[in-house]
Amino acid sequence: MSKKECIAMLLAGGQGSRLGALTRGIAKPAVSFGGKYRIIDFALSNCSNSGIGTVGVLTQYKPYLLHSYIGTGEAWNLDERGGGVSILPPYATETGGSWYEGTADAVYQNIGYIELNDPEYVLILSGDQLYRMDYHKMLDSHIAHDADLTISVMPVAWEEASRFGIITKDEDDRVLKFTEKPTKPDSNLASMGIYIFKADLLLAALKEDAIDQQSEHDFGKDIIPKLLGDGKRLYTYEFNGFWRDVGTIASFHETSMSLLGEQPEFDLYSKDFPIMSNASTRPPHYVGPNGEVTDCLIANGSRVYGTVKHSILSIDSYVGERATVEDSVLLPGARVKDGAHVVRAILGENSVVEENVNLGSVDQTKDTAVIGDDVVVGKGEE
Amino acid sequence: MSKKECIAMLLAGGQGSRLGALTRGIAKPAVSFGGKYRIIDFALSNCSNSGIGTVGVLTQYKPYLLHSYIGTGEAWNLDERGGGVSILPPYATETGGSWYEGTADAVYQNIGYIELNDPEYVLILSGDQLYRMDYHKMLDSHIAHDADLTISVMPVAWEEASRFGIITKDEDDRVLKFTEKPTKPDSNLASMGIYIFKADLLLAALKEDAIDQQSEHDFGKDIIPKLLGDGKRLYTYEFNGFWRDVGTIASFHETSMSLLGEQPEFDLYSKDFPIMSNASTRPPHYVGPNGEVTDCLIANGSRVYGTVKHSILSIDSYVGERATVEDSVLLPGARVKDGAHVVRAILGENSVVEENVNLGSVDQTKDTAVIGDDVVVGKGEE
Amino acid sequence: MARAIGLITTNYSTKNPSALTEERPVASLPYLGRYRLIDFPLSNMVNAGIRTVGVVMPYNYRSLIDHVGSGKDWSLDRKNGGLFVLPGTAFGTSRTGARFLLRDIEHNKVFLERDTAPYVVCSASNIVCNVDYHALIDAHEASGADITVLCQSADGADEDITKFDVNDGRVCGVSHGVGFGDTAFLDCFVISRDLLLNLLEWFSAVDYLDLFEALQNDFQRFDVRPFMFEGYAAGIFNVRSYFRHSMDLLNPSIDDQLFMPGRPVLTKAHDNPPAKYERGSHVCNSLVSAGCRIRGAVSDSVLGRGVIVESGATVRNSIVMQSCVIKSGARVENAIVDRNNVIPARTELRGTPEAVLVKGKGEVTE
Amino acid sequence: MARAIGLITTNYSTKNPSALTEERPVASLPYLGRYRLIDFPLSNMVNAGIRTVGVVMPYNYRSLIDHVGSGKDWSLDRKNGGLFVLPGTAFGTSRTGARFLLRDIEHNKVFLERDTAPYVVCSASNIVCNVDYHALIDAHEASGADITVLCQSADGADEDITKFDVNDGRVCGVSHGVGFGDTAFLDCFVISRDLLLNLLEWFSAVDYLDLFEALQNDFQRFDVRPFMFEGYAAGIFNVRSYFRHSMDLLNPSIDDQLFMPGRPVLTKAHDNPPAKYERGSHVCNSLVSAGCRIRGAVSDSVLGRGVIVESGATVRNSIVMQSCVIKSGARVENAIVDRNNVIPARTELRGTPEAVLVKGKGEVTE
Repeated sequence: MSKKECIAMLLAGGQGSRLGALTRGIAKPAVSFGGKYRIIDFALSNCSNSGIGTVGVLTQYKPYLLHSYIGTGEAWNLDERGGGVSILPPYATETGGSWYEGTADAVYQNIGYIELNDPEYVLILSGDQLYRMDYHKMLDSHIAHDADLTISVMPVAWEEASRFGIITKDEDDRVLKFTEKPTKPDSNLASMGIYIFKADLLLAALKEDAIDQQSEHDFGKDIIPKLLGDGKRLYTYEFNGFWRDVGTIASFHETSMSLLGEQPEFDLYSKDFPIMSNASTRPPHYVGPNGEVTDCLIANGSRVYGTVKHSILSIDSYVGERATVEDSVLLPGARVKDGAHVVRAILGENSVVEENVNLGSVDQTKDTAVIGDDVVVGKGEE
Repeated sequence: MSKKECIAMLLAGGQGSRLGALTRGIAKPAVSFGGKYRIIDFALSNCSNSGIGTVGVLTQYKPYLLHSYIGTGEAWNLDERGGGVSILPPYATETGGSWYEGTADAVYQNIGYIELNDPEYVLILSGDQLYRMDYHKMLDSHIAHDADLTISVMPVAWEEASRFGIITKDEDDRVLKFTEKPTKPDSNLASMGIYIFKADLLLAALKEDAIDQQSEHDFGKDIIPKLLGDGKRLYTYEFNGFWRDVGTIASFHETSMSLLGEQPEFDLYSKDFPIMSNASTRPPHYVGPNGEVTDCLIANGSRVYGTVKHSILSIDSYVGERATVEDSVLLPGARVKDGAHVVRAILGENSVVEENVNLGSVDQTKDTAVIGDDVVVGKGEE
Repeated sequence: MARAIGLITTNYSTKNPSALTEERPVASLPYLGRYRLIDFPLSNMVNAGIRTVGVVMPYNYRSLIDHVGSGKDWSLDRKNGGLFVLPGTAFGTSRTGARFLLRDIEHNKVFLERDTAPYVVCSASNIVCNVDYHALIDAHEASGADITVLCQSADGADEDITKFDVNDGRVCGVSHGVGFGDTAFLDCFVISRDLLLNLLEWFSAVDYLDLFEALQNDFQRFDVRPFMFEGYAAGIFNVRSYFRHSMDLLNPSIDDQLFMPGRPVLTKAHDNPPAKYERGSHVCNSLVSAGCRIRGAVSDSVLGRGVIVESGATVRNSIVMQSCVIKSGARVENAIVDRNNVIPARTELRGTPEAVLVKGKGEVTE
Repeated sequence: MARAIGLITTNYSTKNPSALTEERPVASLPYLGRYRLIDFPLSNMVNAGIRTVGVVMPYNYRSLIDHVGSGKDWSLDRKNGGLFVLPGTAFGTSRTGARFLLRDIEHNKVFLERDTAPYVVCSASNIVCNVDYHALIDAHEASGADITVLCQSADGADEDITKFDVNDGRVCGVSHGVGFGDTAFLDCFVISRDLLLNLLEWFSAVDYLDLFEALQNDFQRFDVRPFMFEGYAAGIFNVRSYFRHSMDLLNPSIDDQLFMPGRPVLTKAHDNPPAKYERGSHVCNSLVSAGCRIRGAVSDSVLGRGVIVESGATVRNSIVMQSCVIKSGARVENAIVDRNNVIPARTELRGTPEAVLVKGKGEVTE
């Protein structure tokens, strides 16, 4: 792929309000995941592994941590001269500034960036999904179909279909119909929100959409139906691997747990397609003389003196003597002190569970317990 | 200086509308200057040369070029782990986003960045001034006075004084009076818009100012008078070197010309305090067999076949056979074709003066001619 | 602007070579799962704000340059300053004791001449410690000494450590080998850049000597003072001390002296996922690096990056380096297993606590 | 992912050494004011999207590693891949002709083994050209050849250039020295990584040979094809060719073949201000680098970074390298002046167009 054949626009502006306490201080793509990663690592690693060296990251909500985490992009090998990662926040022009109003509007406002790079194709991505995809293969399919727009799709359970944008296609994979959240789906192919556009077509569509008073400026709600109605060549690219949107506490917990076990659906250890991250430099973790660890992921800098089962301990976690942690996720710096018991919980960054506190419940009908970043849970506050 | 003793907040949001055609597509701090520099190079080099390794750059207006130019900050040796240059655009929070309204408001909105770095002192700078200053010396003076705020000042001609914020001080350099643009100045010490604050005092002052409905949220108009009124310890630091705000076409032209000559006021060649820049990689410039060059600065990649006098040719400039350029500034990529004559003009980036065209006038009463970026001046359009 | 530049020496051979140091200088010996010995002096310098560091290269510089690379991981890939690779002299490889060979420094004099910082902090690379060089330089400035040497009160006998005789706060003699309570040299000192350049000139006739050997008879003339360091310091001179000082770190209170928030030990970054413990694993009193996958039993051991311990395999009181695979049912005990080894199923690799077994590097298979 | 990795060789000596190559390998010879010869193969690789480049180091690697440093200026300071410094063998320094010494490549086999890219682009570093390696690799892929060698039709006799005998599009012989119209080797070729590794094994008994010497009798067995390059290429083998090919660049149409928008020649960045012409300067038909300050007369010359030509001084038909000062009234003509020389006032340094005078490096004074 030549350097500017295809650039990516990565939508990372979301607040992720359904993640509650985990996104109080940071944007959703910056939330810690899988012990040493942050959610945006997956999309950035996909870009890097797919040979897409120019990535615009559209940010808007509380961006400090995200900006400093992305830095130069070097952690993902995306620090090329004349390319690499560019942070694209809202900005002002002679006529004032405006905030991103929808996914399409965010890209529209950065048409200047696309024009500057002058690519043939533009890949639109979301920064808050977990999956491993070779976008280059999707691009090959896009080119082979001479498509105007290729939408990445995956089959979902029929009962789930009404939660997604659903696509009906013909046998040549051409899109016949696109319906956002249909009540009676006639297909179970769901759009993953990953698009490849011909660049000139995208620019034209965005400009047209921008002056449309009726539009909500959203790719799914506005741009795609419009292009379909105009008879453009829309094709699907079917993906069959692991894919998750960790948009809620429940899905965050469930997806975290799916990394565990003998044959996890998502293999962090694949060498061909590594997930890269901007990890801090911390020493190997230590398991103490009475430590007991089974079915876990444990990141550097952690110390385990108690018992940890079926859990994820992120960087610099601490589990004290006689403490137990089960079915839980400790985000970076979380501390479970001596004798405390934590089950089915997510502990935010640098949060503390004080000695002998019991937190969470094994009762699956109850919500997963969530402790926000920097929160200290003392006796009586469980 | 320990790493986070002092951080800098560099105000680079200005549109610079008085620079007209030169800032149509880019922010004022990104305007090319001195052959191979951009205006912001001077402030960034000062930070680097003063040992201030953490610099927040507050941007707002058309930031692409500025962002990509600043990049990782490596060009100014400001790409430290845990420090370096951070671009600080406006951003959104749970309650929505807002644009920077004044200099103080811009810093106020980035209190989070200051708190994150937790410095003892904060240096406030402007990204559109040309000077060479060791901020560390100013900081030493600030500490020696145990000042709450130190304002850098310089003596100006009395007849100019009413254009500036004017300070009256006592013999210990303590500020007695501060007046924005006084009609009858009682001092000729002008504020240069360079401040060092005690960090906690700054944060308190900004928070107080933010809720003040009467305030314009400007350091000069609001913050300084308020602190002075409150009896805080405000001191001056006197600077006596070269200092220019290139805010208008006339001052841009005049300041450019002041780099020329045997003993220019501003010496680009000082090795102790180098002006660094993110220069593109271009070969040495070429002077042709009939070229004639005198009293000029010429940057890499240029080609000169004609006659150039008392002018600045930026990167990749071109002056054709029999063409003449005098008292002019060619910004990067500007081309003066065969037989054209250019005098007292500023040619924007990649602009073209077609063959045999005459541009500009030696008449000092007329305005300096300005050609915008990418503009082509043909016969009959002069 | 900067107060000091750094100079790290690596161009000397070990007195007691082993399979571990056959193909690599001591400076690039893997340590504690993810580090190399040079990380410690390099991080100490960077943490003290030193941004110009020269590394005198050994003859077999491949592993060292592979590790330090561009200097990026230490923020030393800078436009000005940064990491300078300084060729060592061929002579260095034949000297075992000389950690600051004059000839090596003389050969790279231009590195010293080009800079303008007043001081040079020099360090060898086989003593592991996390030291605040700011305090060392402050002490040097305050005392007005010519040279300030980083020292520690010896906690036992060690024939490989340099001993300083100290009288009234000044060094008056130097010799090899320390006993309990002696002033042990941590192979690190600070000196003014000008004086170092002058010394190179004065001692040019004896440039085959170590700087402190050359100074031997000049302690009247030069004011050399010790700066006593109280924290953890571990000299790595042979397999025995390597093993012992690796195992030291199974004590978290010693870890805390090497790894602290304000002064991180920086090393080359890798993309290893967190360590994975499968059902049935049993791990205790061990340090485990990223990328490990453990189904077996591990105790009193240090595992490097990406080590795989299959089910039924046992690792006890051992150091297993990067990318080794301990196959099902295999047993590793009282051993040091260098990188890339595969220990076949149901085999044993056992030394004794007194005589640790060393298995040299395996073949790269990835 | 990446199609090719790069391998640059620098570990060979020049047949006709001069003051210019006394202390530096040809690869780090300054060229055209701001470049070093290695910039050209390095930039060609980077411009073709190659992000993993190994450089086989010469014995005297100081100037080379000073220049390439972290690889940052070529975007090669990468987390994965990037610039690899590969130690050359001591043997290489004694060979003059062998640009692709098997022993040097064999010695660094692990560099080739670790990667997964299908192809390797190999280049020496004394031929200046700006080539699209994409096209070279495309041609290699399309033809199915075992090795594709970058060649040019010779525009004159040159005893230092390798000549290929070509029959029906295939190389059938190799020898030293070309005449007008011969197929001249530009010391650059592409080969599959696997085949190169196999060749190293097959030729292990003759690893003191150059790859193409070793292939001499095997052109039936291996399909070696030339890829003809039409642009400007300049082989730098001695003072004469160095001077001539520097002066070539005073022709802007040749400049345009070396310096083009899409394929920049990347080099180490420096903070030199623009060149300054004072009143009274007279400069024609010359290339002038950043940081120069000119009061005197310069014609038909190339000036390196930061050269000062004082008033009344004259530089004619000469190459003056970085940081030289031509004092008032001095005269430099038909000469090559290496870095850091000060030519005293009212002195002359004159060669003839046929016998250019070479003045070796001066002392660093800054």
